[in-house]
Amino acid sequence: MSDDIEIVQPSSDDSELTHPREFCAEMYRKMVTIRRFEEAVLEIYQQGLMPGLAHPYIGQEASAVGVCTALRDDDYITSTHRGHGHLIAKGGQVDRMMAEMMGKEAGYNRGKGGTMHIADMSLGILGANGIVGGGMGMATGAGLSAQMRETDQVAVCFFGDGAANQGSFLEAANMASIWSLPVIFLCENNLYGEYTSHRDVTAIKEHIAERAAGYNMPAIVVDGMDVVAVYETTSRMVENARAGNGPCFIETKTYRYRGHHVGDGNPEKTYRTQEETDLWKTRDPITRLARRMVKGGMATEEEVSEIDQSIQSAVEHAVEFAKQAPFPEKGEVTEHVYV
Amino acid sequence: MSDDIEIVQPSSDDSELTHPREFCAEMYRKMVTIRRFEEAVLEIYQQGLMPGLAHPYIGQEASAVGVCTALRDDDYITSTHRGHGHLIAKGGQVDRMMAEMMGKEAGYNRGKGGTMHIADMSLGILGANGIVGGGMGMATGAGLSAQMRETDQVAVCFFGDGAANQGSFLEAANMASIWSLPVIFLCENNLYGEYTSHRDVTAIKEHIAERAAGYNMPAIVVDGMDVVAVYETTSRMVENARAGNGPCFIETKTYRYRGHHVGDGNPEKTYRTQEETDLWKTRDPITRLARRMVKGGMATEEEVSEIDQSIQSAVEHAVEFAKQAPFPEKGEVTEHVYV
Amino acid sequence: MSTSEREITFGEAVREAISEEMRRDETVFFMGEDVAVAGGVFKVTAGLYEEFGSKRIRDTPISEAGIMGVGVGAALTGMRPVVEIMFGDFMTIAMDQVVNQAAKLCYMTGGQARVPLTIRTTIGAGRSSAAQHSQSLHAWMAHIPGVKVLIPSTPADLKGMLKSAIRDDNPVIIYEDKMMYSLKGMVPEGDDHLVPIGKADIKREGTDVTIVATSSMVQLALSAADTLEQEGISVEVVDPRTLSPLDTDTILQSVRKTSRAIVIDEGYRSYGVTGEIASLIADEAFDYLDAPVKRLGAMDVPVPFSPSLEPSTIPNEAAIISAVHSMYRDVA
Amino acid sequence: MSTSEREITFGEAVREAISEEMRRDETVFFMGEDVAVAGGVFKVTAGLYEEFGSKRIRDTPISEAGIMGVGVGAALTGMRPVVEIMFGDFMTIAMDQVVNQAAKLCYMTGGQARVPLTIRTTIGAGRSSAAQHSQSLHAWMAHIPGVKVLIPSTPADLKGMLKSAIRDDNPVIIYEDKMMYSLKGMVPEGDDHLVPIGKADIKREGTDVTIVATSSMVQLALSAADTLEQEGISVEVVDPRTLSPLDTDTILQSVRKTSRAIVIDEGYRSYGVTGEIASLIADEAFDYLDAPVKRLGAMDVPVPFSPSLEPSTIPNEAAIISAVHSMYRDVA
Ligand SMILES: Cc1ncc(C[n+]2csc(CCOP(=O)(O)OP(=O)(O)O)c2C)c(N)n1
Ligand SMILES: Cc1ncc(C[n+]2csc(CCOP(=O)(O)OP(=O)(O)O)c2C)c(N)n1
Ligand SMILES: [Mg+2]
Ligand SMILES: [Mg+2]
Repeated sequence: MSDDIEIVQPSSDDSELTHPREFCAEMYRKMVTIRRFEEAVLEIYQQGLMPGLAHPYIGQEASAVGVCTALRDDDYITSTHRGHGHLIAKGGQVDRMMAEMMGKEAGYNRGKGGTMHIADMSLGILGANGIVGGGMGMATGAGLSAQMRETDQVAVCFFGDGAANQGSFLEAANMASIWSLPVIFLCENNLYGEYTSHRDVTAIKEHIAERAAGYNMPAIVVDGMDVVAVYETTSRMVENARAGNGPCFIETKTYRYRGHHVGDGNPEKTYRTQEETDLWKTRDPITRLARRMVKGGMATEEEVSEIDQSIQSAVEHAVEFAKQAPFPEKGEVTEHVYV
Repeated sequence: MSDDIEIVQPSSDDSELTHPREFCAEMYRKMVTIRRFEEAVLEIYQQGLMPGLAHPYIGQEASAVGVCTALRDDDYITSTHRGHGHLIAKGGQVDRMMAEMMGKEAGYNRGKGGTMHIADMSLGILGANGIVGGGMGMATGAGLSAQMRETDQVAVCFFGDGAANQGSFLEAANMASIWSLPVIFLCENNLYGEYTSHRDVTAIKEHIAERAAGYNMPAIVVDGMDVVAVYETTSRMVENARAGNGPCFIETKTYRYRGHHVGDGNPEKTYRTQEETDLWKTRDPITRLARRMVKGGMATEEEVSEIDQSIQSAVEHAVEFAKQAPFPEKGEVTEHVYV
Repeated sequence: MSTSEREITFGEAVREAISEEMRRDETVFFMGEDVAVAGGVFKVTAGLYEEFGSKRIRDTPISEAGIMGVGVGAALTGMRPVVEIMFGDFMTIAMDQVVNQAAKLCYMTGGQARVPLTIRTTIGAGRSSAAQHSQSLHAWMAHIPGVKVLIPSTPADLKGMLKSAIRDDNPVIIYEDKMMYSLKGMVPEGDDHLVPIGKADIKREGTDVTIVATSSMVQLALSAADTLEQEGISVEVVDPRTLSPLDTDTILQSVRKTSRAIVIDEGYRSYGVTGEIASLIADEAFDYLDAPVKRLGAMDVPVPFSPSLEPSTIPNEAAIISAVHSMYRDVA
Repeated sequence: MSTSEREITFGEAVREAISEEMRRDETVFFMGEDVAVAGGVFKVTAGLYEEFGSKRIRDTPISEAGIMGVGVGAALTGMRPVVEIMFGDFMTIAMDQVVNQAAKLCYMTGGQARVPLTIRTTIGAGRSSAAQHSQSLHAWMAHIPGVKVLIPSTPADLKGMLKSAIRDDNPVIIYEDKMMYSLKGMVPEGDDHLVPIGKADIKREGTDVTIVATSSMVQLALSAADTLEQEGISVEVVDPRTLSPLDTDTILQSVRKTSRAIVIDEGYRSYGVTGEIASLIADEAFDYLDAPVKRLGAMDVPVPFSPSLEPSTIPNEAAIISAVHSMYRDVA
């Protein structure tokens, strides 16, 4: 089966960055923003400032950023319950996101959606989604819409290894393929769906990407901890889709450092091992990109930590903004049921 | 993709039948029974004796008979809206089937189910099904049940090319594979789902069987107009499943000579061509088996036509039986909602 | 608005509504299983493919959940999809996309998302199609905030409401009784015939009893009314037309006038449409009622195949008449 | 029957019921997403995996429709599966297998097929889980003949009813309010504690007003009753416990005694549980009623995330008390 899959060779951490300095810096900034944002989310959860639960994306930053850097503002994404990374990578503002997480009116969704439903229609972010596999058809529909309106927009459908077992994938992949729609099925394989290893519940030989072949579309596996590789792979497939050549499947191999949600404190005590987590952390996408930028003379250590600083304070500001922001008025509860 | 698929080489019509005479005769009888039964169904429909619609299996007989001949009485099948062939092949009695089609109390389901819901639990016939793709999970559950009860029963899930586009296939195939269940996914590719060519709505390179590879299970394509080939292929996979080696996918290439349902009178005027139908009829499974039996000296032309005669009269008797049978009592309408 | 009328069938009303709206707005398109070349299994969309081609009249795979999702995605991004789910029974497969996505997106996004999606599907027993092809499951959707639920009873209402649905910026589901596709009725000429969503219609005026009836039950109620008139009982027939949002005023006004009410719907009797409307009346017209509000719905059994059983599971004229009679006995 | 009692939580009642039935009958098994090693996302099945192993306590892929289908198939062929659907909102994905298959198979096959399938799922808002993780959609299932619908409100009822469900030869769905998992209550000792399906329970006796309440609303009703008692209003709280088949006698008897009724359920108010029960009362206890039957349900909006909005969408004690007061005003 694996014959039909393209396995992107991992780029060596010593290899030179061939993209412009500012371009790399921007990817770096986005990844760090995600990391800091998620750390802040964990903090406000601990402090009891965030109602409900949220699913941290820490560790997977290269996947969202590599993919979304290959997209235009008017391209679409559908996201998941673990959506903060996708949203920030696609241009989402951390202050409005943070306000949403706290249920405030200044939030993207006026506090009515919370972490699992953040959307920004103006940025093509069709929404995070609380239903695993719920975005498959929607992304395909966005692709159909682009094709019918004769734009060259592309739709990326983010989903996890767990979601690959929802029937909605088959149906969406099939339609995207027969109609040659500009849809990229972007499977973030972080090895677990909640507390269950994907190996125990996913019938594959080696890669989830093997399933794409059954829908006559190209399938690629790429190191999801390498933002440059993810960007280059996605770029290539986005071009392909824009040119009218139809959908594809990309599997990013990645890992979430934290638990399934903010309340899943110590996965290493239950469903996974400390060795595994430690190993994946050695491939940290942020550290790797920083190292390559410094090595390649694109930035000094100081410049990198300046970026880190400025993002840290932007996120702090977002938290402050969200804390200060008012809750929606009680009367709003009956608004927006209909347009 | 097709590398992963086993394409069973068609047996030549001149090759000798290696199975015992009575065995071949029984397959022949079953196929002819299906054909005559379906012709009778068309007739009673014309005569206004059958309420509703039914989906004739004529042309596809080798698929049902080849498969079910490889099964034991205690094995399970889930069937479809086009289920008469499967039921007869698995041992269903034509008189009780016919009575059911007319809504009579002597029917398999006491007249409460009709053509699309005929079942015989004592023969492992878990039911025809009006929901396309509705039997996928059920067959998988029957396989799980067999495994848990530690019997060596096998479950065959019949479905069409159209049903292969329902997400339920993905979910069932995945579960059957991870749990190594004794389930055979038997896709009868008769080229059309209702009035739509499978080519227009099914993203595959060449075979629907390509989809099986994504679930790490063997996939085989076999001539569905050749009952011997279907039997041998299924037998092999049934052995495999009984031995605990898990599920497989078999695609039988077949054709329905008639319209989608009894009221779809002339498909050749609308969604398919006369040439195509004519071509497939040259591969008629009944004629082919008869020819091979006669050629191989297993039966004389006379013996064959004696079989035909006896079946003809059995079916006539079934129609008569059904006509005479009483309708269920009005009071029965509220029975069987619960056990 | 044109005033002259033409007679068309319920099925033709579907075709006219879709084709007029497609001519008017190029973002409208129609998809479903076998809807294009074949014109749909009930043939009501025959001819659309010839006029609009395979891009805008789109045959889909058999993937109810998937095509509903595609509809939601297309609606979110500038199109106005009309999605057909052949039998209402198959809505069971597509519920997540309608209920958890389409119906909630506007609200969950604080008003950002628009989902101008129209869903057409069928209800109605009576064809010996058995339990999986005969259900009338519209009560489920009426239970869900965020989706408008239409249930027209005449060609004119169907045409005008389907056109309104397509123009609406919200998800709208319209239930067509498959037994009525050949029902004929007068429809105003011209392509500007719209029937507002959320407005009930008094299908017959009367003074003694109000029958609130939906879809094909309206026809039954009208003929029961004819019969009862001969006995001297004057029946008012109110057709809500829209279940959600429900025009409670028109219903209550009628009952306050007549003091008696029966609610009839072809969905299962329990936990369905009749319970909602009957309890509304019993509450808000409490002081006006001379008799308890009666309810008629489908018998709470899976729809049986046999023609000796099926008819008894659906409300009929005799049942309506005897329900009316009982209201007089009850208080006598 | 043992008479001594122990205090356990609602969540522990689930675990005890499943483990006792699994010990008793080896054809019982339990499956769902993350139910085994992880013990379920609400941790209520923790420990089952350790006792029964991975064959009988089975982690499934994220495939709600598929696992429901597997449940139906296993039930048809000699097993007694208990299937967990983590959030009731995800039932939207599995509706076909429950509604078109499980609920209808016995009937459609003329009594041949048995589907001893138990489905456990959750309802209840109040955790800031937003619109896709907070719905109480049990009215949908109560609308469908062929499936029994349980909605217990105490640990003892949950345990006894879940055990009855597992032993029942029909498909049964049991709705657990996720907000109640840590609620404590006394449960009879021993593994023979069964609560019959189809039998309502009077949770508090009273003479002036009947409150029919389900699931977590029972707790609210009981505390409203305490408050009202101080005003001199004696409230009877009737818990139907089973929605389908509904114990109409117990409900009607109570209302005939008190002459006033309020129905409370956490499902959406429109076209749901309260409409059914209120219209039943308004019809069959018509001559006994001193005031219209009032209904309280979830506000007809998708459940909002913000803690400033969500609580107002669910019935609360104040709303119950003011509904009771209004019944006295109405007739005054
Ligand atoms: C339809 C549905 N089923 C189950 C869940 C509960 N759930 C939330 S996240 C999750 C695991 C998803 O795994 P995966 O797709 O791999 O994404 P990841 O969490 O790893 O990012 C599950 C089962 C859900 N939200 N929706
Ligand atoms: C869920 C569902 N969707 C649609 C239908 C309507 N329908 C009945 S048969 C059929 C075509 C099925 O095609 P296929 O699976 O190839 O089987 P075939 O009829 O060719 O035997 C369709 C769409 C249905 N019965 N169930
Ligand atoms: Mg994962
Ligand atoms: Mg076919």
